[in-house]
Amino acid sequence: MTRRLMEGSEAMAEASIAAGCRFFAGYPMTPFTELLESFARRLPEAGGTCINAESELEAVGMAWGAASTGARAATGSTGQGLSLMQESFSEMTRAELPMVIFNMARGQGDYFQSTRGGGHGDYRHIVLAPADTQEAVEHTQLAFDLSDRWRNPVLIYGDYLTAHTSESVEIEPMEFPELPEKDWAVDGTLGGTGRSRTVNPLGVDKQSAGIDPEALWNRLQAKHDAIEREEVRVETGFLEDAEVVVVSFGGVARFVRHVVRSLRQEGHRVGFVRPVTLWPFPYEAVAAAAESASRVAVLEQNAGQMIDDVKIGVLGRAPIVAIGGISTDPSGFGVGDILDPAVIHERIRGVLSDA
Amino acid sequence: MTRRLMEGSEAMAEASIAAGCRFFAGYPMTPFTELLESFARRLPEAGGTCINAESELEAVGMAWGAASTGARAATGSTGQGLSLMQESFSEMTRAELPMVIFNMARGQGDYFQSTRGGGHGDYRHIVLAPADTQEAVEHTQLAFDLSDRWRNPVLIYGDYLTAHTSESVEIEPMEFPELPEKDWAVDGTLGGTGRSRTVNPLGVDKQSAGIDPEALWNRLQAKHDAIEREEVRVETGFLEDAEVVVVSFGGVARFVRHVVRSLRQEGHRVGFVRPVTLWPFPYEAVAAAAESASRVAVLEQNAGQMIDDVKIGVLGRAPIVAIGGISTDPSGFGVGDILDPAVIHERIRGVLSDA
Amino acid sequence: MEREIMFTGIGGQGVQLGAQILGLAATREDRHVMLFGTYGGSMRGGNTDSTLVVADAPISSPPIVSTTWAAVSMHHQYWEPMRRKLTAGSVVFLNSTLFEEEFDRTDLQVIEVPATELATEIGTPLAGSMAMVGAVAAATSIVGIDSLVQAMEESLPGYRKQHAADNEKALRAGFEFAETDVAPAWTQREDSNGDG
Amino acid sequence: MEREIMFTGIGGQGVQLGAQILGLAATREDRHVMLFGTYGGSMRGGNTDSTLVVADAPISSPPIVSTTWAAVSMHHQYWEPMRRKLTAGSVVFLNSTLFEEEFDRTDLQVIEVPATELATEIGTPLAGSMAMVGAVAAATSIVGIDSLVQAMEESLPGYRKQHAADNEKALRAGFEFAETDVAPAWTQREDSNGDG
Amino acid sequence: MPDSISNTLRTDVPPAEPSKKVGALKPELLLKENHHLCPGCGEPLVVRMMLEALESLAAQQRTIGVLGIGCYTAFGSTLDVDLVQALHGRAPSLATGVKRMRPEAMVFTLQGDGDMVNEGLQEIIHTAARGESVTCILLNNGVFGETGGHMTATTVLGQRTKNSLDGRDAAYHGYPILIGDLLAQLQGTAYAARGSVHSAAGVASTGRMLKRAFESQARGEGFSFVEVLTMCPTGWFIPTAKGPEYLNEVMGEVHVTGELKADGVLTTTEQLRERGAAKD
Amino acid sequence: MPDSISNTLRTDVPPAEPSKKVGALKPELLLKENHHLCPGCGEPLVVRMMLEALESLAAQQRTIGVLGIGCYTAFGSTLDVDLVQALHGRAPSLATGVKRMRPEAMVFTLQGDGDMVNEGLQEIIHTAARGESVTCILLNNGVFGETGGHMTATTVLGQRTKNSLDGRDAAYHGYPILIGDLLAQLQGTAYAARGSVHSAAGVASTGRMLKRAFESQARGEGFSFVEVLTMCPTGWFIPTAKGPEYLNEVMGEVHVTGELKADGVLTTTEQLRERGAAKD
Amino acid sequence: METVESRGTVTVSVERCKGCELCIPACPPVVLSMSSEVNKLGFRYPELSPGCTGCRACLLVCPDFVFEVFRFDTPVQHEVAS
Amino acid sequence: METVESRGTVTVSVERCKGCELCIPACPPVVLSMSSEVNKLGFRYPELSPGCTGCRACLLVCPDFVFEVFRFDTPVQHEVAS
Ligand SMILES: Cc1ncc(C[n+]2csc(CCOP(=O)(O)OP(=O)(O)O)c2C)c(N)n1
Ligand SMILES: Cc1ncc(C[n+]2csc(CCOP(=O)(O)OP(=O)(O)O)c2C)c(N)n1
Ligand code: SF4
Ligand code: SF4
Ligand code: SF4
Ligand code: SF4
Repeated sequence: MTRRLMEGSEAMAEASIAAGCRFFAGYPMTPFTELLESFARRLPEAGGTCINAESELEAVGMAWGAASTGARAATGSTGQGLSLMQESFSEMTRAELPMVIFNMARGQGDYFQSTRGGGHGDYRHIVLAPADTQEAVEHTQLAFDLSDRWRNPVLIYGDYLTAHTSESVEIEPMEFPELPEKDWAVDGTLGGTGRSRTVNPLGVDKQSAGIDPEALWNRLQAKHDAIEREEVRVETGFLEDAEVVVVSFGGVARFVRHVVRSLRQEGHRVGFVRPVTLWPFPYEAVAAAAESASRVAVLEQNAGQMIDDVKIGVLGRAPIVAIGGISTDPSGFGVGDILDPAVIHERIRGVLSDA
Repeated sequence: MTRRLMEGSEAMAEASIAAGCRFFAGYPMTPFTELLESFARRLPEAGGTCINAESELEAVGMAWGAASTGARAATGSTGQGLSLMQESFSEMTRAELPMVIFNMARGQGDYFQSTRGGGHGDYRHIVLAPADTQEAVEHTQLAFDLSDRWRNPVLIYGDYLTAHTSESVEIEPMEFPELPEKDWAVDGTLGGTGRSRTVNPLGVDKQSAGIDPEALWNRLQAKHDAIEREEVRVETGFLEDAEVVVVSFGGVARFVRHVVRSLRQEGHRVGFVRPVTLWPFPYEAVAAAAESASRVAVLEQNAGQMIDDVKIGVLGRAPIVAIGGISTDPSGFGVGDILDPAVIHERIRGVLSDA
Repeated sequence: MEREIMFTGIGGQGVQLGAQILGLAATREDRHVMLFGTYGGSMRGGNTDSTLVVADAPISSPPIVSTTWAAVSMHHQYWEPMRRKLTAGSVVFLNSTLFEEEFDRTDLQVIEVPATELATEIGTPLAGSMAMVGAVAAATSIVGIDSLVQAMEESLPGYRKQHAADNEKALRAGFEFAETDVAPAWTQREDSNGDG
Repeated sequence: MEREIMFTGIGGQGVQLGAQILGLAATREDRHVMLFGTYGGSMRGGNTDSTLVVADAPISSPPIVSTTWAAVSMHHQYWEPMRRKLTAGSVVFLNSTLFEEEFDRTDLQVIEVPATELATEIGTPLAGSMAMVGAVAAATSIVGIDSLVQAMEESLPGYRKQHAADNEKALRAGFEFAETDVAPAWTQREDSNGDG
Repeated sequence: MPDSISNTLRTDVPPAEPSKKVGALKPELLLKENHHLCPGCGEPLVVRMMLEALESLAAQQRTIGVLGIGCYTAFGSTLDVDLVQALHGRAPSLATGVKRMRPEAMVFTLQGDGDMVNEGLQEIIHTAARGESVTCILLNNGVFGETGGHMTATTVLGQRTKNSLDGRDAAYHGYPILIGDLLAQLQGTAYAARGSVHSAAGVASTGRMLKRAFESQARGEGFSFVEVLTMCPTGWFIPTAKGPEYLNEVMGEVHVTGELKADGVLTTTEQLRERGAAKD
Repeated sequence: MPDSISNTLRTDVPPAEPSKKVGALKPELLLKENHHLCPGCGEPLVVRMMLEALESLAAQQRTIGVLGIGCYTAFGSTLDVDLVQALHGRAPSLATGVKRMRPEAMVFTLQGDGDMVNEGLQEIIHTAARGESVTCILLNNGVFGETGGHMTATTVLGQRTKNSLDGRDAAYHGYPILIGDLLAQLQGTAYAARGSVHSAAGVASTGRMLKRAFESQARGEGFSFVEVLTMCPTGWFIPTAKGPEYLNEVMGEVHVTGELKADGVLTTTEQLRERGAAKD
Repeated sequence: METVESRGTVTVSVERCKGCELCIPACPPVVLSMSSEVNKLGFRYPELSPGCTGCRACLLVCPDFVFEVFRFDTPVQHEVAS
Repeated sequence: METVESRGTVTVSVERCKGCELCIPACPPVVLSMSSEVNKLGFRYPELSPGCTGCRACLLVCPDFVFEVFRFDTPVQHEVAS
């Protein structure tokens, strides 16, 4: 395959199919719509199924059913739609179902929801936040792998930019180490043998007298800890002698990277930390960067959410300044004033001059 | 009114009615069910309406509609049901609607959802976490007041214990300073005058060309900051010379308070901080307590959620130890092993001996 | 003085109602009362238990206790967790009609009440918990039988009022059966102070 | 060299399609391309704009830019935000059939194209953006007309293929109308390197 | 075409000759006539008829509307009645809460087919079954207009949408729901009708249905419902001028217009179709 | 009562006399016979008939069930077929995903009326409209059993529940939904029937309906649906022994049993009632 | 004394019976009746008198899977007090 | 020359017209036709020829609230080229 000019949405759908995704269900909502359209067009050609679900609740249910059979399945939405799916996300995680969730967000206001789980109870998704189209392609494939590997939903935090920017990309199926067999998946063949299976979020097993939450929980907690140890991903740049460290993620980080590069060219001692996984969060990388910095600036397109994680990472080592803010564009799609290199340039300059 | 033996659920419904609540809608779920039953029985007698909504989504919608007319309205649920309502909670907060939400939780695993908003976007509820039945009565009334005062949903974080413990309580309507008039509420009378009203989460006003997110957001953000300044509530005990400070909330804090008292009687230097409001979180009280302590222990009935806020409060001043854990009782209702004074006694002793 | 009485049994055996009636009766007698029940998922057939604390002063205990002064078991199923809360001298009431397990602790005061049998004799085997509560009242004097009967009548929801007569019979049958004051709850009856 | 061209207009005027065709044509000519569009809530009638970056090497710019080399305005509505991104020397293409505002900046190179009129003459007023893109190609040589026509044909979804002929006419009409190379995009045409 | 066509008359000012205005630019209850909906969209026509029905019932100062999320939501800033903006699909529940607290008000919802029959199917059915005294108005164009013309639960077989480009296929996409029929047969429903704005007569008749629905609500008879078929040339990917014809021939064949429940009489779409066929 | 009654026979062991077992303790596909459902509950009867229908179709090793949340969920640990546990109301969507990925499997859902007609009404209707090739089984006891006997969307007028203690009142609580009728009329539905377990004959006939539904699924005809009226003496607050009578006389009068759609013929509940009345 | 013929018989898993009594009216020849004793769960349970036809009605209506039903190869006669 | 009678007339808010053409076939006497010019939004708009009856059809079908309709007290006669 060679590089093609492709919209982010289309590229993510193609990457999913390359990763073996065979089921998708979704309900239109800007800027998620084009992802759904791409799946609707391409999945049947690839021998899969894409259902134009009648609502997000139904979409996530369908994907849950499909994933239960062992198929690589995905769903997604935007804002409101993701909120509606939270009940399912919570319980699906307890059921240890692999699933890829595309959050094509309007801005970055869903950080808490994505990283802490917006639903009831204790659960986490692995969250990948690509910064550009090529990375979205790689993250998509990685997501399917991680999801199967950990038997845990993986969420891709995209946004209007990720969805709608067309760039030249290359979609090659990526190689991953071998995965465990999906012996838990239902195919109907074990009925009547006494070994029939259950995909169950309640922790009820066949022949059990009821819920065994302790066993279930210990397993989930151990997995949670292992993911926190093994799956942290982070990108850093220009940190060596940085006085100011800028922390940002996703589409916004692409702007920050660009601006920091030009500030360096202007001779400013500024660097960046970009969490690639939002959960597990790169606390150590943030702590290390803060060690020698005189200020940590957090640029996120929301009212201040990731800043909590930055605080937990920095733990008082350096003052933290919020230089982001919610997206106030009238379309409501999260393409507000912040997304302007000149604005970001100015805000970082502000922190530099205070530092 | 004199003291009566009343189940927590019933007491909260009575307190709501005493506070002027005239609308409730809900869908049964343990341990929320009895609250719904109490409203269903008592509201019509008090001239109000209680609808046995056909689902939680419909319940929150009905309450939204009722609140839009200026009526004091409430809804609630448990776990799954609350998750389903997150889309509405998010947008209702943007629409600046007063609303009281009863989260009769199974355990304390909904801390993140309650304090950070489980839905999309940036929003917060004021969260009150009563520790016993009498306090539940007071918090309920306070919730209606705060909700109207700030035009913001207020969530009461209850649990199985709050719902199902019967105690002798007294329900007297509480006095609060006067509230602003609800001139934003729709009653239908201003149609055709050019001054008709809109209760709108999108930030669209009559005659406007579209969304004005900046104005909306500045208002919301200012309110958010004011609430953080003015509405922090916290209970502390035995902190003076405490080597170990135990942080816990809600029904669990009642056990901690009891156990700390008995540990003090045994001569141990232990004290407690109990956030009464979970948002705004009493960061300063936690920081102050940590200043002189050699250890901060966090006892919450979940996999570790409030501990994030404790970390943000303590900011490295003292080591933090998690001594809680999820509730592993087979009923799934959040009444697990931790809820035992002897168990808590032992866990705090463990921290004391390390300190 | 705080007296913890824990009840356990199978859902449907009337465990919650029994504890509630006892608590309400104690309230009528101006005691301080705290009552907390749990039950499993489905309506009947699962485990169910209830913790009642009755005191002559405001209660400091949380609603779940680590040790109990008395325990009432309507059935040996789900009895295990309760056993751990018994301390030397705890009073144990067993529904001897159904309780079938070995009972090897000698440091306890065990009172056997054929509660289901007593109720079956009246014609309503499901009123066993009433008979048991009657027996508890007799053996401990924690409340009087009249308060108990009144509390039972108050507790029945409208659609169950028809059971009142049989329940009263069962309460009284249990009260008659048990030996009076073999495990007194109160060292001496204090008059309720203004706090009640 | 990175050339930013921003398009703006009213939804329904073909702004997105115009930018897309130009981008696709540039891709065909082995340029590096990045394209990003936004539009308001409802399908048509709201604001819409698109940012196209075409370069002869991998692009470093993020998809939203602070300054633009060229701007294309199909209508004066929603033109305001774009105005701020113009720097001295920026090239501005105005749809003179509809653009009605005062234009007082003398530091810009303004090219007026009666795009809607050209399209109306062909009989499809809504193909104005095609005429405009044709004119941009002529004036800047950023892409050739043949790439443009091919790109247009590729871009039309199946259910709109019937518009291809009219669109081509409009592209060519615009191309004919504008003076060739008055605002050249590339100082000199470099051959695409292996990276393209 | 008569050749008088070349004699264009002035239409920029009211006539100089003595005359009576028989049709106003816009309903009184609309704050301004401008809107951003697409050329040829049928939704504004329903907004007009609805407001005129409310005016004719002198309900201006006792009306509360609840808006769904779709293209018509844009009227939120120009409808001069008290409004509550609902989330996608949730309007009937909000209307329920509003009505219970303001029983004297005329309460309506305005929703698209995506809003009502996809995302909010459950809410509309439960609200109808509950016999809630509100009037729900469906703008049925068989597509999600706002997101760009995707299939909804009312899209008819063979209809081309953005995600059924070769036409809706029963085997893959399932069958359309005749929502009016489902609602009409619920005991809580007092009035149900299906109109269409593909022609002036259709618009006028839609106006009468809306008025009857509001009258029914005023009499407290129960739930009332008016479905209106509306053009969405954008979402159908056809020239705007072809909208009415397409509406009538494609959607109208399946979602047949007429009163489905009135004065206690239930009429199924099947029966309406037979009557129509009989008339042909 | 014949006086033979005093002559109690041994029933603890199979008979010594030569005999044939004609009724097994439990279906083969049930791992154990014990369960915690209440005395007199009707739900286990449907579980039995469903499993026996699957056995009779030799579908043991190609069946995937999706369970809703209600009292019957307890069978999740004893049904010996592959299972997916859904959340309350969501089973039909899960079943859709399962079936699309395992088209060769016999896919069913088991749901209560609270699950299907309250929380999940939208899902079941969309699944039926889509003509999804799954069999959905409704255990309709007119109450939320598991939470303690509250009114659902199928509770009949006058029925006493925990939150309609004086009986369901149309003016305050609205009307029951005849879910079978709604589903039967959707084009995607191939088979729909309503049975009852209030008597041995009812149980047997329910078994036949379940078998026909599965057969229809096996033939790929579309969506199939069996509603079964079941006793919930606990939620109805009546003595267990009165369950069947109450079921028949209170619920059965409204939710009339019979086939609602079979072999392309649609029969409304109204028609079933008339037929029943005619027979009387 | 008189003779009653049983064409079938049943087994009853007494200890699992929850005493719902559904089987009693379901039995067409009315040969089931509730015990006066209770089982270990505290419930009365059905007892069988002669005259069973092996019709399976009890099995069909028993929610607790208590019955097995047998049909005799040749009917069995019981002598009963009249 | 011939005479055409108008019983009514309309005003057209040309600048708000979006050129959808719905009014053209809706007009029973067919006295509306699309302009050859475009308005400031770039759309053609309806023009009126003699013969309007004041029936309101155009107003009813116009989604952009472009028309007002008047009925003359006495019909107006226009001379038109035949
Ligand atoms: C929960 C949720 N999902 C999706 C959307 C995105 N959305 C906005 S409008 C719309 C379609 C509306 O279609 P319809 O109701 O038919 O109205 P129309 O636009 O055709 O008038 C959708 C899917 C949303 N706002 N909320
Ligand atoms: C979203 C959600 N809301 C509420 C509940 C609580 N809940 C569990 S079972 C149940 C009632 C089930 O009733 P039904 O479906 O009729 O089945 P039954 O118990 O009568 O068999 C409810 C409301 C839940 N589990 N999830
Ligand atoms: S997309 Fe369709 S429904 Fe929306 S405004 Fe345009 S024509 Fe109307
Ligand atoms: S098999 Fe028939 S006859 Fe025999 S006991 Fe059972 S119901 Fe009665
Ligand atoms: S039907 Fe079954 S559970 Fe009920 S009494 Fe008879 S044997 Fe016992
Ligand atoms: S009022 Fe009637 S006759 Fe006159 S222009 Fe309009 S549609 Fe034509």
